[in-house]
Amino acid sequence: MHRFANPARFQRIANAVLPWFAASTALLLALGLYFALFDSPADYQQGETVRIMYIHVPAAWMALFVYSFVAAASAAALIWRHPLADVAARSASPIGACFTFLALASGSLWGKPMWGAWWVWDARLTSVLILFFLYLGHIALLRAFDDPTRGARAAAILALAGFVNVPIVKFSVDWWNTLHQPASILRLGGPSIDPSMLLPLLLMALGFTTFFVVVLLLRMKTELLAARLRAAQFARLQPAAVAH
Amino acid sequence: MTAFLALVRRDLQLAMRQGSDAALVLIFYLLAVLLFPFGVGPESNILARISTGVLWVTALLAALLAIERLFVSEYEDGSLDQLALLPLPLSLVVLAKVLAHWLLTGLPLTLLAPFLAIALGMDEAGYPVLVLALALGTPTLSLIGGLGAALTLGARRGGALLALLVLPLYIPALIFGVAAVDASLSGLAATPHLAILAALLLAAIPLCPWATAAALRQALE
Amino acid sequence: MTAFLALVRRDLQLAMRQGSDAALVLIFYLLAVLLFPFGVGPESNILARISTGVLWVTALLAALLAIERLFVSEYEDGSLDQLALLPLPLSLVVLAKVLAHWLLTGLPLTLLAPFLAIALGMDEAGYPVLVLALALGTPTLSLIGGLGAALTLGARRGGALLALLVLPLYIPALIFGVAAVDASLSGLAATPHLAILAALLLAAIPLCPWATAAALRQALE
Amino acid sequence: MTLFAGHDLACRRGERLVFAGLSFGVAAGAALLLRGPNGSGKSSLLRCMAGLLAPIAGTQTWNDRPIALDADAHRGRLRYLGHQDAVKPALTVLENLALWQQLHGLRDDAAIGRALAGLGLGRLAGLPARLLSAGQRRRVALARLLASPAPLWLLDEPTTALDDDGIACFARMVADHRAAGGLVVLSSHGDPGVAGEVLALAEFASPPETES
Amino acid sequence: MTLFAGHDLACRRGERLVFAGLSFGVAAGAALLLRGPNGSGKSSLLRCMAGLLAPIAGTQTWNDRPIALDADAHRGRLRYLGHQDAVKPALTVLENLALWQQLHGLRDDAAIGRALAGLGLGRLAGLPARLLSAGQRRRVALARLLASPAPLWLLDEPTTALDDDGIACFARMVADHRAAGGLVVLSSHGDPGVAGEVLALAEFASPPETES
Ligand code: HEM
Ligand SMILES: Nc1ncnc2c1ncn2[C@@H]1O[C@H](COP(=O)(O)OP(=O)(O)OP(=O)(O)O)[C@@H](O)[C@H]1O
Ligand SMILES: Nc1ncnc2c1ncn2[C@@H]1O[C@H](COP(=O)(O)OP(=O)(O)OP(=O)(O)O)[C@@H](O)[C@H]1O
Ligand SMILES: [Mg+2]
Ligand SMILES: [Mg+2]
Repeated sequence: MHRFANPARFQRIANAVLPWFAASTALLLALGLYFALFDSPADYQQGETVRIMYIHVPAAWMALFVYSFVAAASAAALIWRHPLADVAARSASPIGACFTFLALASGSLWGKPMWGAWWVWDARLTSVLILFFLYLGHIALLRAFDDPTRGARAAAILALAGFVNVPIVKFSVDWWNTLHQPASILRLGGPSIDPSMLLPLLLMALGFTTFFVVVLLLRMKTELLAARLRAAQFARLQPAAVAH
Repeated sequence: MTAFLALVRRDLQLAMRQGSDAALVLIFYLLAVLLFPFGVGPESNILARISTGVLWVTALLAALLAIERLFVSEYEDGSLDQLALLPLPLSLVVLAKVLAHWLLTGLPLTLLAPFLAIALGMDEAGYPVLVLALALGTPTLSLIGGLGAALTLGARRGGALLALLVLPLYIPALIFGVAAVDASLSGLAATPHLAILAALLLAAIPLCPWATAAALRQALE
Repeated sequence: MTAFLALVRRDLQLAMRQGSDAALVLIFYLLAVLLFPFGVGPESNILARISTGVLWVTALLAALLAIERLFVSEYEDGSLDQLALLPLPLSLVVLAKVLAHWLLTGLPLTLLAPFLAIALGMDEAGYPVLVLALALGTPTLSLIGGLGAALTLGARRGGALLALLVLPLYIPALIFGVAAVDASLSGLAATPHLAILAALLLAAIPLCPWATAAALRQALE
Repeated sequence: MTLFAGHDLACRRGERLVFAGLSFGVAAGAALLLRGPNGSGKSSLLRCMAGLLAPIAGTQTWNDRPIALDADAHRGRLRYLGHQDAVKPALTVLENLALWQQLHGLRDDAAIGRALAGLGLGRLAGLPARLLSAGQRRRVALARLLASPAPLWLLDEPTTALDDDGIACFARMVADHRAAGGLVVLSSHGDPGVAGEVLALAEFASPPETES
Repeated sequence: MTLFAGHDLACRRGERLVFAGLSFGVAAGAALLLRGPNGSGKSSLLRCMAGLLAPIAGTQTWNDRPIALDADAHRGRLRYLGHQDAVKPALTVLENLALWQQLHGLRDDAAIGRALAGLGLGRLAGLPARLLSAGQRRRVALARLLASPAPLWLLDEPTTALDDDGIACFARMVADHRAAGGLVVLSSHGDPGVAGEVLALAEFASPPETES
């Protein structure tokens, strides 16, 4: 009976938490950027370019995190057929695509000075590119059907199938010898990075996360409104039967 | 089991009857590969150098070209309803159709490859591994492509959407397939790469048909 | 004439409605080209060497992938009967559909090519000729592909075989297209090759729609 | 006086001679009902009349002028409805009608409105045709006849999948068309709700031994 | 006693709630006729019964056992015939029947012979289905029911495009099937030549305001 469940409760909760998340996003990003740009040392070998890291790394993390979120929501949608799960997945994937693009862009910006090339065909970079295309495919598939519920289910299946790529992205640096450097924070045995860089990095990462939550909730709200609108149109257009 | 074989036979029979796109695929493969001598020019060393990549990428694209129609005609003439209502699980039906499709496209393509390799002047040392790698890789391509075909079934846009969904998933097979051949060409052991290809296939055989069946079910709703 | 334009508009509208074909073909083209670095390896000089061939082969495939369905859906839902009964000659109907198809695939593909050429590290000198050659070549591909699509319609074995005979007609366009770009890359005059491409197109514009119309009538009998 | 007539037509499909020595005539305002068992050649005959299928013998005339002489004009004055509906799933009902109108070089929203009303599609006008049921889709196909009018209607089992209300609508539109001097040739198995001269195709069936 | 039953089923297509609170029951040897205007949900209900479409509410039972518990068994005991014939144009009539028989794990040429005879397809057995007329193709689809038998028949407008003779054949095969204790659910607008309990879908149509 999920299909009859009306999402009013979700709306209420969302409205309640939204302002808090919005505020903390602003705060975290402001602090993070301050530390990142002014109050953290330049790297002894990378110089000022190291500051790209404070965008690049959180973006990359979010790219992976959001895809995992989409996959989880898709699984929920397929198993319990709860409409909110569909809405969540549909709303999240474009955000994830943006984060992925940000990681790609900042990465190649960083690559020019570090590796002397905008782009190299190494495992990490490649797998992230695949991740980006998976996001695009998900979005395209969602919109490829007249009947939104069908698009949602097809996209959900794709999201689950594509999840295999996430561990590949994460561990590509360890499995293949890549130009790209291995995990130095999210790794067994604790972070191996100077605290003065770790603090702003974590602040930015947190900020990105709350930012994601805010945008997600907003998109979900609009999605639900759009669904209401469509339903209303159908109720007007679609008679119970043609006979009058 | 008899039903499974009957399905495979049916698809082969249908393909034979209506001169299927199988031949089309081979022609395209031939065309695409033989074009490169024009594109790259006579220096045989460069041709030989890129031969592996060319053979694999064109194989990928050819496989993609063929798989798109896998379920469409079944879907449009109502056969898919009937197939979904067979006593045997839908994932087996899918497996049978994919198998038939591979026999019609992937297999001939694999067998054609070494001759094209000659045309591109690849070193003989690479042929056996090339064939082996393709034999291990193309079934995976068919399985993944089948999933894509099911997902885009009844979608407003077929082919290109399918490409967007499937090509990224093809890339791992491509990477290791090429690596295997290149390894053998440079006298290294190809087995680790071949092993990974085999692993991919073993993973795909249960997973893809299952996901494909799910996709088909929702397409029929 | 208004009907002709209405037909073109209709096909564009259908494509747009059906989730913007053009965008997806572009993505497909992008993906297909990006596969080659995986296959051939990142050495930029080699990529640059084969870039012309790569861009043309993938263009061919993109054209093929998209054209194959040109008449199928019309045929299966009975629209083709209606189109054949329009007051204007069937060959014009064909021309309109092919034109719409080219606007949706060939044109964007032509415009995207130079950017992919950058990605493959092709020498700037080649860009203008590349675009010109594609602009002259892709319409021919669409026209020939349309003929092939019409011949395969109705799934008669003979039709499929004929289509196989048609496909090789792609070769001249490809050879001269590639030749033109390579000429400009090596500082030679590309005009003769471009002239031949133009000639091919001029020959195809009257011939293909006429033959295609005949094939369609065949399929409708 | 007879407007549209055929003189001992013969038609073959594949290797099989479907009918031979068939003649017919339809006057302005008249209707011709094709009847016959499955495979007797109703669809084939209608396709011959439409010029989609070339009869292997015989001639058809419009005002005693062979239609072969001016195929374009003939195509311009007929509307054909086959077993399939030729309705584009991606377009809305309205767009489907407007589209064929334009392709016939017309542009008349009033006619479309009348067509929708005439077949009880008014409230479905904005829906993508893909969401329609079998009968609803058939109604759209029929509405096309009203949206882009022509004197000669060739209808192959027009009432397939129609409910009683739909058949009533169809009967009404045929009556109006005939009242306005239009010609109707239709095939049907059940009762299409149209009275008219009956042409039994079984009579012209080729003797069994000629069958493939 | 009721063999096949449904208890207040609700079904949605796309965004639209087609019917709700629908219950039915069919006993062995009985027939259930689905009637209703175009778009009232006959096809949808039949697809629910076949398990192709998941109802969003309600349960269906076979011998008081929910079919959801054992989908495979349910699929094994039903034969579904939709608006489309699922006849492969490239294969001959005979091959089409044999094929589906094998896919159902059977191999019984006698049954095929009976099926062909039962629908008057004997002389067409060797023809590629591509060459068949609409009604002939429909007959092949019906013959499939006889070639690979099963207790429960779900037929969506089975008599579409059939001539009187065809309808007679159909009536006969349904009668035999019921005499053998089979169940039949069919939708139709005209008279399918089958007597049985009538289920009018219009009654269960969802009032607009309840639509999602
Ligand atoms: C387009 C090019 C690039 C892409 C797609 C990319 C992608 C990624 C991804 C996905 C991560 C997350 C890894 C994880 O969560 O374990 C990451 C982390 C990181 N990337 Fe990049 N990267 C790129 C270029 C670069 C460059 C040029 C540098 C600098 C030399 C760089 C330095 C880092 C660092 C330091 C981390 C953090 C690793 C950690 O501490 O876990 N990346 N990158
Ligand atoms: N694939 C679909 N997606 C969304 N809605 C659909 C789909 N198919 C049908 N519908 C809608 O569901 C309703 C019921 O359709 P259905 O085909 O069951 O009607 P029906 O009783 O079979 O009509 P007919 O007698 O014309 O066959 C229709 O109003 C139609 O608009
Ligand atoms: N495309 C075709 N090629 C060859 N033979 C055909 C073709 N279509 C139909 N036939 C044959 O021509 C005969 C007449 O077909 P037609 O469709 O005209 O019959 P019909 O009267 O319309 O039958 P129905 O009432 O079933 O629609 C049939 O016996 C069929 O076998
Ligand atoms: Mg007919
Ligand atoms: Mg129906």
